[in-house]
Formats: sequence, structure tokens, C-alpha cells
Amino acid sequence: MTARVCAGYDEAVAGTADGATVLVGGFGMAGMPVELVDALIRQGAADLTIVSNNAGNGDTGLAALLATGRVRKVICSFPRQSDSWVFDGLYRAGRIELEVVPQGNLAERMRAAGAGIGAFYSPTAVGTPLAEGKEVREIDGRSYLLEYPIHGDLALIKAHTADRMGNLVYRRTARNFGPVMATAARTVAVQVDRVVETGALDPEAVVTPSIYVDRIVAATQESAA
Amino acid sequence: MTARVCAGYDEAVAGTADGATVLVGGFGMAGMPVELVDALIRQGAADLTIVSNNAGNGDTGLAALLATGRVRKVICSFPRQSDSWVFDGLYRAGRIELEVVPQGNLAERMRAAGAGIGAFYSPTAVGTPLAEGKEVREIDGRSYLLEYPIHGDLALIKAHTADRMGNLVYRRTARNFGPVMATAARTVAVQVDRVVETGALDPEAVVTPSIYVDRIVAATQESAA
Amino acid sequence: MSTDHRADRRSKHDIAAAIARDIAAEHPDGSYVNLGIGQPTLVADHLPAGSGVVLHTENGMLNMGPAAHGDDVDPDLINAGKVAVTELPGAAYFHQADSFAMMRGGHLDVCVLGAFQVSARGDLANWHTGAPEAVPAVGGAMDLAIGARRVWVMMTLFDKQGAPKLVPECTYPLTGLACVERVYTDLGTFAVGPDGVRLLDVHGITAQDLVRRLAPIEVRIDAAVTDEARAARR
Amino acid sequence: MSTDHRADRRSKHDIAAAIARDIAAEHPDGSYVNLGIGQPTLVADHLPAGSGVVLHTENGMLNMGPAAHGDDVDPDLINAGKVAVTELPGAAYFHQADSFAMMRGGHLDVCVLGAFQVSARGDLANWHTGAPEAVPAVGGAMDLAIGARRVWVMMTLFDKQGAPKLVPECTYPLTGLACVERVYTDLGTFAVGPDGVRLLDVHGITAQDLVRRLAPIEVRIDAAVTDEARAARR
Repeated sequence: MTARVCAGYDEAVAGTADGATVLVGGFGMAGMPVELVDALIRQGAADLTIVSNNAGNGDTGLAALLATGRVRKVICSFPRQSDSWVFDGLYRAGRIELEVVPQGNLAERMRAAGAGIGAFYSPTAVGTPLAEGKEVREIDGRSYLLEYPIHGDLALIKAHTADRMGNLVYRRTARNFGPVMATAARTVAVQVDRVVETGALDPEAVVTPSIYVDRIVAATQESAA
Repeated sequence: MTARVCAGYDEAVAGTADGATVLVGGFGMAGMPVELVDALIRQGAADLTIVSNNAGNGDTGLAALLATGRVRKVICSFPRQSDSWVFDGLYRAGRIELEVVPQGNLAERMRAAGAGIGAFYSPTAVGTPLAEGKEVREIDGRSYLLEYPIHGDLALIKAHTADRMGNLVYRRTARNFGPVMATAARTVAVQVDRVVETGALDPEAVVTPSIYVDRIVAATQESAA
Repeated sequence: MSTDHRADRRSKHDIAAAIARDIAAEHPDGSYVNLGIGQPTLVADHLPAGSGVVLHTENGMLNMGPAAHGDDVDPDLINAGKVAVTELPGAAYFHQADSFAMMRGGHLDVCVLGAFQVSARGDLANWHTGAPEAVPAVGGAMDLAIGARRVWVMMTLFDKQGAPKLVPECTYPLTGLACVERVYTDLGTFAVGPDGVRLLDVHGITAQDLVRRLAPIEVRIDAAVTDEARAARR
Repeated sequence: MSTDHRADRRSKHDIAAAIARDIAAEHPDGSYVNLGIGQPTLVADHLPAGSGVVLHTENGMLNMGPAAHGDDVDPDLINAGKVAVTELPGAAYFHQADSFAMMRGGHLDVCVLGAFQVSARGDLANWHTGAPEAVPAVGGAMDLAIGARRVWVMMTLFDKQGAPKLVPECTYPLTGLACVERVYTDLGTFAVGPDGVRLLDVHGITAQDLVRRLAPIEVRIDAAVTDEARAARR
């Protein structure tokens, strides 16, 4: 179904169930959908699994969500940062589960979810502690680990511009996980700087086609409301 | 290594060895690199394996290459077309080997080659004659077939515009297999309508980044020479 | 003879157009749809104006418009049947791996395919006659069959020899297992799947007669299309 | 104390800069290079002008420019270390799956990584100290280790306790198996791999002395860097 332009952030995250797996875009703060995450905090869903590259920076966005205690598990590649004190505290207190996934596997596992791939043999992490419990297979003289898709119930991502149908373009390295997560979740909510009329984006330059997008919120629209 | 702008089509296919696997872009004639294929005919490499969606149309391009008798095997999704008489004749005479691959597996197997994936479980063709000899695996209650990457020694593709470094943009549905094949071959030769200065393409709209491109030939440059 | 032949073709086209109309009426507003090569492309002509249905073509485009004519023909803009088409506002282009990821990842709401045969549980045979001299060619059929959320088939119910194409088990080589959900034909519309065959609609024949002609397949008749229900509505 | 501390840091920086210079000199014109987070990013400062080296940053960009300052800082344009950077002409942006496909598919000519330890056959340990209280965080390190065609390590040769970081077997948790090809250090440059360790260059120490300090690792000395060869050149 083509996307719906929502009146505000709360509408974009409405209906998130307890126990949901939520994919959260961004690499550090670039592409982080802070306002959608804030809306998810207000929405109140608990027992969440969060899939994101990092585990929150400072005290806002993802870090603020973690601080509510409503996140059961984080799947990410790089939780430890200079300003990841919220996650660090929860982790050391044993109050949050962590699955560390190499960044390439994290991206590829979500891509697989979006592409209908059942599983794939990845060259990354062979012979390392992160290979524990994974099936190893030799193919053409090289060893690979079997990796499974990561599906989301909800994806929260940030893009630069959307058209009313839901086509998206991003800005510079803020693109990062957005296009991949948009393919991997049942419901995809996107916050953008602005929404333009359908037909205003160059069809050759669309990065996320409308088919992947369900709900759109525009920053400018929000502030005007 | 950044790409080299070649003086002509012959330079772009120089050094192709007998027995090479050549990925040839295009869906029908859209995106078909006719001039590069013609240069490959002149170059003379034999015992080739050709990977392409179709097996030639009419008497030019890929069909002309097949007619030379220097193609041992074709890997494609849809050889039979109203104007595929060259291939049909060779096939019926038992003079060419054919591996029919569902179009989605064809694209995904080349993507896997380009992405370093050892193999992947595909949902396509389960229970059909094209599943014969393939490993079946049940994952989360659904059956999948194990599919292996298709690597090329050479890719011949057509794009719309290249910058001098090798960044590419395509035109409409002529994009088709070009960006995937560009990732999957050791040497990638691209024919384009024009070459522009580095910096003239929008970095947000580049479809094939320069890292994948080795040799560029421009149509306009060729006709001016 | 040539006149007869043309008449045959026109009538075939009329039949296909009628089926296409039935299917077009079923697409919900804003759904993403792939129309298979050949007759299924006719469905596009019968979509109501402003339906908001977005067409996917597996060679790399969303929001494809109608066939191109005259100056609008662009060899770089074709559909999966290699016919020149147009672009609608909100279109997007992508490469083959992305296009099939979209399809195989279950993002298309519906695809409409032609068929040689469909089995009672929804197996599809539409890519190969099995004739030994035929050049095998599958294209995107197997990917579409398992990729779209709902796979609808559009076909005449009987072949030229009068044999039903809705069968207990396909005898032609399969395209996909248990993938078809609905079968739209000239004589009726059927649901197929794990619960077997159900007749949803009939055209120019009574439900009971149609079911009789489909033996040995067991067909349950939807309450709304029993001869009694239709008689009551008359 | 704070003065000592600053002096330490400056000297550490000087050491790193010297190693970075050595590495920068090795990148062939037009090669595609990923510089790991931390000290390896210094290599960029020592690339000769017009070297044609194209930098990849795994968060989704090719042809990254130097660090951004002042008005050039754009929060949407950062490198893998989350430092604001700039864009050079010919840049391209792509998403994470495409970026790691590029890396893991063997398209990068070289990546330069820091390390806790490297083994004689090229095993790399650079992501985790193994300390039980440390929060594990791997980022793209394991993908880079196996993805780039050539993996070069940049590190001091001895740790703060004076123990060599070039070891027979890594004792820290591994990042990748047999993936490192060269090790650039403050005291010398080494080739590592299936044939063991070879000393390619020395800095401020004789080859024989350096090899002695690395025991029990066996190091073959390249003909050009033996003490005799160096004496002859003097």
C-alpha cells in the first residue's frame, strides 16, 4: 500500500506492540530518527528488541528509550562509545541483553530479510568469538558462517525528502541503514525534513522506492501544526 | 584502481582470454552493450561462457557473438524470444550448452559474487524442475534452495553517463543488470553515451560507484575519433 | 480462413479483456501490483482512473504507465514483455537485484500471471510445456510465483482440446508450489489453496454445470453463486 | 603530571604520524583505501597531493575528503569514527548493505587497521581486550579484516608493558584469521602470512637487535635491511 503522510510523530508509531522488534536507523547521530524514537517512548511499548548500529548516544533518542527500561535486548555492532553511558550502565547492571553483530552482517542480515533470502554464508567473523554456535561451511576453499535474516516489526528511519507516495532520498552519510531497514520491517515509519508532491523527485535518484514506506512525518509540517 | 577512459571499444575488451566467463548487460536490447560485444567478436576470444538475461535478439550484439561459434555455454533466464533464432538454432543443433536460471536467482547470484557471499538460500524454484540437484533446506517453516555466486572474468555493460573516475548513472529501465554485473566481474568495461568531468555527477545519484569500473568507452568520443 | 482466424483472435481478446476487467476490479487502492507478460498486462487497461494502483515491472521500475506510442516510445523504457511503456509521476528505477529483492521479499501486494495449469492446492505451471523440443525459458515467473503476497492467475478455464486447466495435480513442469490464491477464468473465478477449490463467481454458466465439467476436481460452491442463490436474486 | 601526560601524547602522536607517513607512501595511485578508526585516519594527512587515492568510509561513502572544520561541518557527513569530514569531487554515497558488500566482496585495494596483536601468520586481534568488564563492540572491524584485498596494520611494536604485539599466536580475541599482510610499526615494517614473518624495514634500531627483541617469533630479515646491507649503503 502506498504511504500515508501522518499528522505527527505519535501517529507514525501508533500500534507498536509490546515485544516488538524495532529497527532504528542512524550511525551515531547521522540519520538517527530522534523524534520518532521520542514518540515511541511516549507510545509506551515495552519488552522491545532494538536493532541499530549503536546503542544510543548521550541522553536523547535511542539512549532515552533505553533509559525507560522498556528495551529487553539490543542487537547492534558497536554499543561502546564515548557517550554511551546509558547503555553501558544497563549492560553492566545485567538489565539489558546484548547481541553484538559485525556491522556488515547486521546490514546484510536485514537486507536478506527484505529480499526473501532464507539465510546466507558470510565470510565475516570466521574463527572469532562471534562465530560461536554458528554453522561453518567451506565453499571453494574458503570458510563461511551461516547467518539468518533480521526482520523488524517496525522500522524507524530518517530521510531527507519524501514525496507523498513514499519515495525517499537521503542526505550524504545519513543514508546509512535507512534504505536497508526500510526493506526489512513490516511497518516502516520515516521522518523527513520535507514532503514534496508526487513527481517532484527524480525517478533515477530515488533511493528507497515508495513500496517500502508506510508512514511519513515531516519536520516542517510538525512545527507548523 | 580508478577507471581508465579507453580510446575505443577494442581497447576496452583487450586481453579477454579463451574460456572466460563474460557477463553481458541488458534486458532485451535495453542496456545491451552492442558495441562492446562487437569488439569482443573482433577480439576473438573463444570457448566463452556468457551470462546474460537473454540469449541474443536478431542478428546483432549477443546474437552475432553466438553466431561466431565461440560461445560454449549460455547462462540466462529467458533464451526463447520471438527473435532469438541464432540461439535457437545452435541449441537445437546441440552446439551450445544452456543453464536456465530464474531471473531473480540470476541477479542475486551475481550480487552474491560481488558482495563476498559464499552462497545463499533462495525461495525461488523450490519443487520445480530447476531445483534438480540443488540442496534444499527448511528455514522457519519454508523451503529454500542453496544457490552459489556467479563470478565473471569480464563484464560488458552499458550506462548513460560516466565521470572520468568511473562513477556511472543509467537511464530508465536500461539500468537493469548493469549495476549488479559491475560488482561481479574482475574486469568491468562500460560503454556510455558520454563521459563528464569528475565532480559533474551528483554523488547522491551515482548508481555504480567508481570502484567497480575499470574501462570506459564513450560513444561520442568514438564517433569523433 | 484468415477471417476465421481473425475472428478467433478477437474473441480470444474479448475473453481476456473480460477476465482482466474482473481482476482490475479487485485491486485495492494504493496496492502494488505486477502484471505478468502477455494477457495479464490487459488488466492495466481496466484499472479505474485514479485507482492508485502502482505497477511494478521486474526489469526495474515502479509506477509504470501505459504502453508508449509514437514520440513517447523510448527504447530505454520497456516492461518485462519488452514493450515500450511510459513513466508515471512517483516512478522509481532500480537494478535487477533490487527489483527481485522487492518481489521475493514479499513486498508486492499482488501479481497476476498466465498459466498452463493450476492445481487444486495452488501449484502453478506456466513456464514450460515440457515438450522435448521446446527451448526452456523461465524469466521471472518462478520468482513472481513465490514472491508476491498474493498470486492470481488469469487464464481460460479449458484448453483448446477442452481439457480443464484447473487440475488435481499439474502435469506440466511446475513454476511454483502452493503459490496461487485465485484463478480468474472466462467461466468463473476460483479460490485455490490448502482447503481445495472454491467457486467464487460464474459467467454464462450455472455453478452446478461448471462444477460438473471440472470433475474429477472437487469444487465447493460459494453460497452466493449457487444456482439457488442466483435464482433467488433474479 | 599533566605536562608529562601531554608530552606522552605528543610523542605518541609523532610516532603514529611517522608510521602513517610510511603507509601513505605505499598506496599506489588510484587505489581504493579504507582507513580504520583512530590512528589509521592519520594516513590521509600524509598522502601526497594528487595521489589519486580514493578513501572509502564504511558508513557509506567513496572519495571522502579531509576532516571538516568550521562552516564545513555537516552532521550528515561523517566518517566511520563519527568525525565530520568533507566530500571530494567524484564522491558517491550508498547504504550500509552496499557499503559492506563493496568491502566484503574484495573491491577495496587496501585497508589500514590498528591492532592489539598480530600473529606471525597474519591473524588479527583488534576489537576486544577480553577483559570481562569490557562492553564488546566490533563495528566493521571483522568485515574489514576479511574484506579488503590487502590488510595492513599500523601499531606500535611493543605494548606499554614492553611485550611485543607481533606474536606467535594472538592471546586477545580474534578479529580475523590469516588476514593481515603487512604490519607497520614504529620500529620496523613486517610482512606476515603463511610464510611467517619477514622484516622489510627498520627505524632507529638494527635489524639484528629488533629480531632479538621479538623472540620467540622467528623473523627472516629482508636482504636490503640486514645490518651489513645498511652498513654497505652508508
